[in-house]
Amino acid sequence: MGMRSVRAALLGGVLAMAGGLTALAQEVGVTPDRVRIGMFAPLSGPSAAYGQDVLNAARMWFDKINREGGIHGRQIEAVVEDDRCNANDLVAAVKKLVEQSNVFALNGGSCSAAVVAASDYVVRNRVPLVMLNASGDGALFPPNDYIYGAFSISQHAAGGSAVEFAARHFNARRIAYVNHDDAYGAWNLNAAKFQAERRGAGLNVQSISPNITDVTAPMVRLRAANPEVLVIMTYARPAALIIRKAMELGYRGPIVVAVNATADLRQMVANGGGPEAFRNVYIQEVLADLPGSARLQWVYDMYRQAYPQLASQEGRPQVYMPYGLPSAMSVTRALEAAGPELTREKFLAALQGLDFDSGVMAGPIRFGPRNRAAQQAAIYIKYDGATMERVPGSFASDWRFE
Amino acid sequence: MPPQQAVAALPARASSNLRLGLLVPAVAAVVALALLPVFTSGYVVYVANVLLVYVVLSLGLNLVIGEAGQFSLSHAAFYGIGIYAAALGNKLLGLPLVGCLLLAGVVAALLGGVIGTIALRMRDIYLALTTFAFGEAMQWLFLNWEPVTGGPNGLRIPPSSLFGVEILNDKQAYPVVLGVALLMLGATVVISRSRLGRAFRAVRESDVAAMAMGIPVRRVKIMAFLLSAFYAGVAGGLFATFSTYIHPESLGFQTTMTVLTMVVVGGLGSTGGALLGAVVFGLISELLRQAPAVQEMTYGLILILFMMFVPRGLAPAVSRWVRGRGHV
Amino acid sequence: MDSEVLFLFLQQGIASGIVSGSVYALLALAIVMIFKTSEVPNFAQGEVFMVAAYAALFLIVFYGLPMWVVIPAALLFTVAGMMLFEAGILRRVKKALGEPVNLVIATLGLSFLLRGLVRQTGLGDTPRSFPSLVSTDPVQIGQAMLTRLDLAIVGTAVAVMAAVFLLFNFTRAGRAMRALGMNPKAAALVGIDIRRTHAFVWGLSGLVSAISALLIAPKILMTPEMGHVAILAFAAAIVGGFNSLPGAVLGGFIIGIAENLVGLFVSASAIVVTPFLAIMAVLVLRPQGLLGGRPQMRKV
Amino acid sequence: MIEVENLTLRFGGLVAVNDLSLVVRPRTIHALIGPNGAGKSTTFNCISRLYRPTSGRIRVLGRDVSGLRPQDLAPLGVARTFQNLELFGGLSVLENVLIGAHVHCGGGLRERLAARPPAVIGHVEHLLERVGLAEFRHAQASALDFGRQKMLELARALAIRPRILLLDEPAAGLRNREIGALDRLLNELVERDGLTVLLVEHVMQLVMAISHRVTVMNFGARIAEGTPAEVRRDPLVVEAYLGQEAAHA
Repeated sequence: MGMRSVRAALLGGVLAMAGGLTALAQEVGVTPDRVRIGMFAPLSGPSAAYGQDVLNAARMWFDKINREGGIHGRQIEAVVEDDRCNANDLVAAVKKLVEQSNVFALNGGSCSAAVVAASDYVVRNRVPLVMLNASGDGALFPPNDYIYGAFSISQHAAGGSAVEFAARHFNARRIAYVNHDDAYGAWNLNAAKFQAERRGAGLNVQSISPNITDVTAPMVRLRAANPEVLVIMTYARPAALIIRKAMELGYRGPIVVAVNATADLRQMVANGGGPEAFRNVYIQEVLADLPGSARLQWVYDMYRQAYPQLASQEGRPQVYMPYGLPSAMSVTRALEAAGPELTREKFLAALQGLDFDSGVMAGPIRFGPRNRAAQQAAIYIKYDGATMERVPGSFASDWRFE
Repeated sequence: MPPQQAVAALPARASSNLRLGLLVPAVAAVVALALLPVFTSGYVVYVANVLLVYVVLSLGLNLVIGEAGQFSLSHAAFYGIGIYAAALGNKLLGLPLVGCLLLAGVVAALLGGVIGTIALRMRDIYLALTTFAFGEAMQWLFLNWEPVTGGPNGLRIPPSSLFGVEILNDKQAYPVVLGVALLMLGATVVISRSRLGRAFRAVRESDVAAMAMGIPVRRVKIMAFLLSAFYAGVAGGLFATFSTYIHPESLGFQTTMTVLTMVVVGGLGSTGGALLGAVVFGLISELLRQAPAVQEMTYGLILILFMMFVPRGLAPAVSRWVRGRGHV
Repeated sequence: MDSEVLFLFLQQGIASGIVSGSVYALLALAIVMIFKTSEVPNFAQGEVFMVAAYAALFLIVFYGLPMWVVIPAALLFTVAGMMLFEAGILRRVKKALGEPVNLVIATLGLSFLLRGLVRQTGLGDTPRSFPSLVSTDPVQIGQAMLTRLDLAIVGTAVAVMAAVFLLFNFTRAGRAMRALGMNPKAAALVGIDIRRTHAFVWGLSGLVSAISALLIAPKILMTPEMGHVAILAFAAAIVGGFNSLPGAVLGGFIIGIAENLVGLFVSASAIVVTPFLAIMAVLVLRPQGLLGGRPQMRKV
Repeated sequence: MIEVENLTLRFGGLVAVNDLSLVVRPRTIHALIGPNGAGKSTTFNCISRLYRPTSGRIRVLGRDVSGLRPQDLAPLGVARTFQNLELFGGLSVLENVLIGAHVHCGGGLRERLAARPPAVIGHVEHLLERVGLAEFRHAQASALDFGRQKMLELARALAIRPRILLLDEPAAGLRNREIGALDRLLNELVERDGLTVLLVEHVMQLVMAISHRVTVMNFGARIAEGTPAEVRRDPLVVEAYLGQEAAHA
């Protein structure tokens, strides 16, 4: 009897407090000489390779800006949390950053499905979120006022672009398409179907589990359909298995490997059955130029300078490292554009108007009133296991959120 | 035949004196918990909400494994069913919060009853592996039944409402989560002391003797399974009150294992243990986020060391300590 | 689907199923021999399998040792590790309380520990391939396409199975293991050294897991999560009957073939759920598994 | 009270019980004796429905038991103990006996939820007094010594408020003093409380002292039946036991 009234009173009190707090919640995390940015990425566990160095890259950009005097006299203060790449932990990290560390904006997220879990919360609390390297389609479409991302490429754009390349460059009418039965797969297939229909090509799809160990069955089925081009949208391990199985089954047509699998090319060749299997392989690339080219050298130099100890280790920097830069650049540019009287609203408005060349990615970083995905296009490189040869032009997906 | 032992009258239950001694701190703890949102950040309240969900999950798993001795490994599946039932009840039927919670519990319990009826023909390892397989199959279903669960895209959970008020953040959800968790805790204590609780333990200790006492062993086992599924379902419903999104990824064996670890670290077969395990282990896991590099190894080491040196879990150790202090 | 394609799919499915099935069978064998003697379902078996492969890779990458050194070293390392775990940790856990749940949790702890350790080496960041001793040139059998490596996998696996069968049936150590499985008290009475036999079984199980790891690593690629395969081995063990060694082998082949046929005739995304459906079907229709003995009525 | 007609049970090729017939009269103590492996415990387990007979009929309290499950016997008023003890070892002494009273505390919701159900707690406490375990009520059952564990099992069976008590070797492993107490208790149960007891026993001292009737089995079949005195003189019985002792020697 008493319990109920106590609970009702408590509920009322909490509601009143929440109401009172929002009135005060202006320019959170901003002081005359500091702006606090909350960063999060997988720093441990199986997905750490997607996050650690991406976050490091973003931080080294912030450090550079700080050394140059900050933005409008403010130093950027980064607060870092591990999101473990899973939804519950990511939400915990985000809430900690927002409600305990009182950050001005969030700059984080390497795992799409997990980032989506935090999206409603971010929107409800009106906190700007600039993703790191997550494609994050689920949080970008439909567009909302607070979340920006896809600095590498969105999965929709990746799938659509790969099919566009297959249909336009090879004139293919029968395209075999292998993706995963997870969120990534659902997103890229969505745009791939759209693109195939637009080009009048048939798409033969096999959706496999990311844990698959034996790809014989799906590959035999695809082989039976006699495709002209094979598009692989899977992660690195299944992609290598598929390339190898394609060779075993005597498929000699072109193979297009999406950016999801191209983290470690040398390892991919070793895993996929050696140069023999790579006679006719094209890889999707979202960086400005061929990996290791002079044009991108400054990125790696900067990393080596910022993290000399880390850089001396085997496997560093991790492959996705450069993707952290355009994301951090967007944050600093928007802070700059928002002017000295910094508010979240101004920051968001500035983000919406961004259009710049990062010097890192294939295309410009460009948002707009209805667009929250930074990058739409990809380039393609013929790779035989040793040398790379760029296919002229870039290939964009036509799918747009309706 | 063992030699005559001087029976140290090992009290199997706390004396009433001790119970009174525990009552005061317990009330104090509840009051402190109730006031939590007033003096902490939303993040802490979120962590508390998650911990309370784990408490309900642990209480449920302890009923079937600890009390009734049936090794079930499909807890995450029932938890998932609870989340989806509550979310869909809210989204499609527009049910209020209480309705969603009940729906979550009842749907999970019904399915638990059906699965229990089939799986409980097996015992021990076979039961464990059947329920494990069921859990994996359910996760696959969550991932592939797109029209209902959203499949790999996950499912957005709309804000639930209580007495016409929308619950939009953790602090608003907290009183509900805490209230329901305490209710479930109370129910667990009552069940554990009741005739049914005694029947659970009888089945655990010796099913042959239980039968001879007139206990319908099979029905009691199914009941334990069903109740445990109900708890998991309610826990899922609670999760849905303060979360905005659910993805099948978080409903796999890993989650079952986390809950099992909580129950075992706390002390299998004891309600207090389930409570303690969920809180302690949940906190450790959240704190370990600060030390990413060695997380997995630390987690593994904790499990192994516990099994080697504190095999009965924390609850008996703590109650020994409390009793020891009482004598001083 | 016309009959020609159907026939081709059927041949390919069975042939490929036998290849992956033979590896599942080996790993299932490793699980069942431990369960038969210690009554512990070893949930770390997959990680033991993974560590064996990484141990070999470690020696190759960091020390550049030749295969004829690497393989025995990796096998030995795994065997020693398993024996150490049994004698140093599990025995203690058993003495501390000995509830089956506790033993299971201890093996789970081991699985986390091992995965964390491998990640510390830095080899786990990207999928790695393990050098194959046999070429992957294609071989056609009927209409089914396999590789030389596939044939080598099946051949070696069958040889190991035969060796285990001989060991269990015709040697003193094998008889000791069987006796331990049937009745530990009686085994002790007739003078079997229980501790040594337990350690021996765990070591042997480690050996069989390591062999299966080195066999299949070139084929499935290595990640710290490759221990997932153990789930299929568990499925195989259940389907075959959890206390039957021949059952484990039969179950392995059934799961391997079923996976491939489902992938070919139903859908690729249904492959992962196949083993679990198989488990549930078998347990509903024949709870003790295909070759499992009836569970004995306890004497009261 | 118990009528066994032409009971046969085969395990595979082994005939455990062969065409056994037996009648236990009300308010008597009926002993079932015989050498090891004679089929006594098996007969017992057939009566309490743990085993399904291959053929034959068993009637308990005038009722054919063939359609019953093991848990249906307690509500009828049939209680049993076990040869090798089947206590709820991890639970307290009190809880063991309370579980024995399971069928009597299913009344209302309050009764079902109570930790100490009012309808039975008095009887349970009384039973603990009667078998001398009152002071150990909070001890863990498995921590008791063997004799007390046996007494606890008896108390747990009595909590069913049985009309028929099936005792599987109640005196095995007990010391003389304890056997004396058991002897008195069983007599009291029959004389004062009107119970019927069927017991399987090896301890001849107890069997001869308290039984009204004795059935002797060997190789699954009945070889003799009568009063203790009659049975003791039966040459077949002597041979069976002597033969066994010779084998043991």
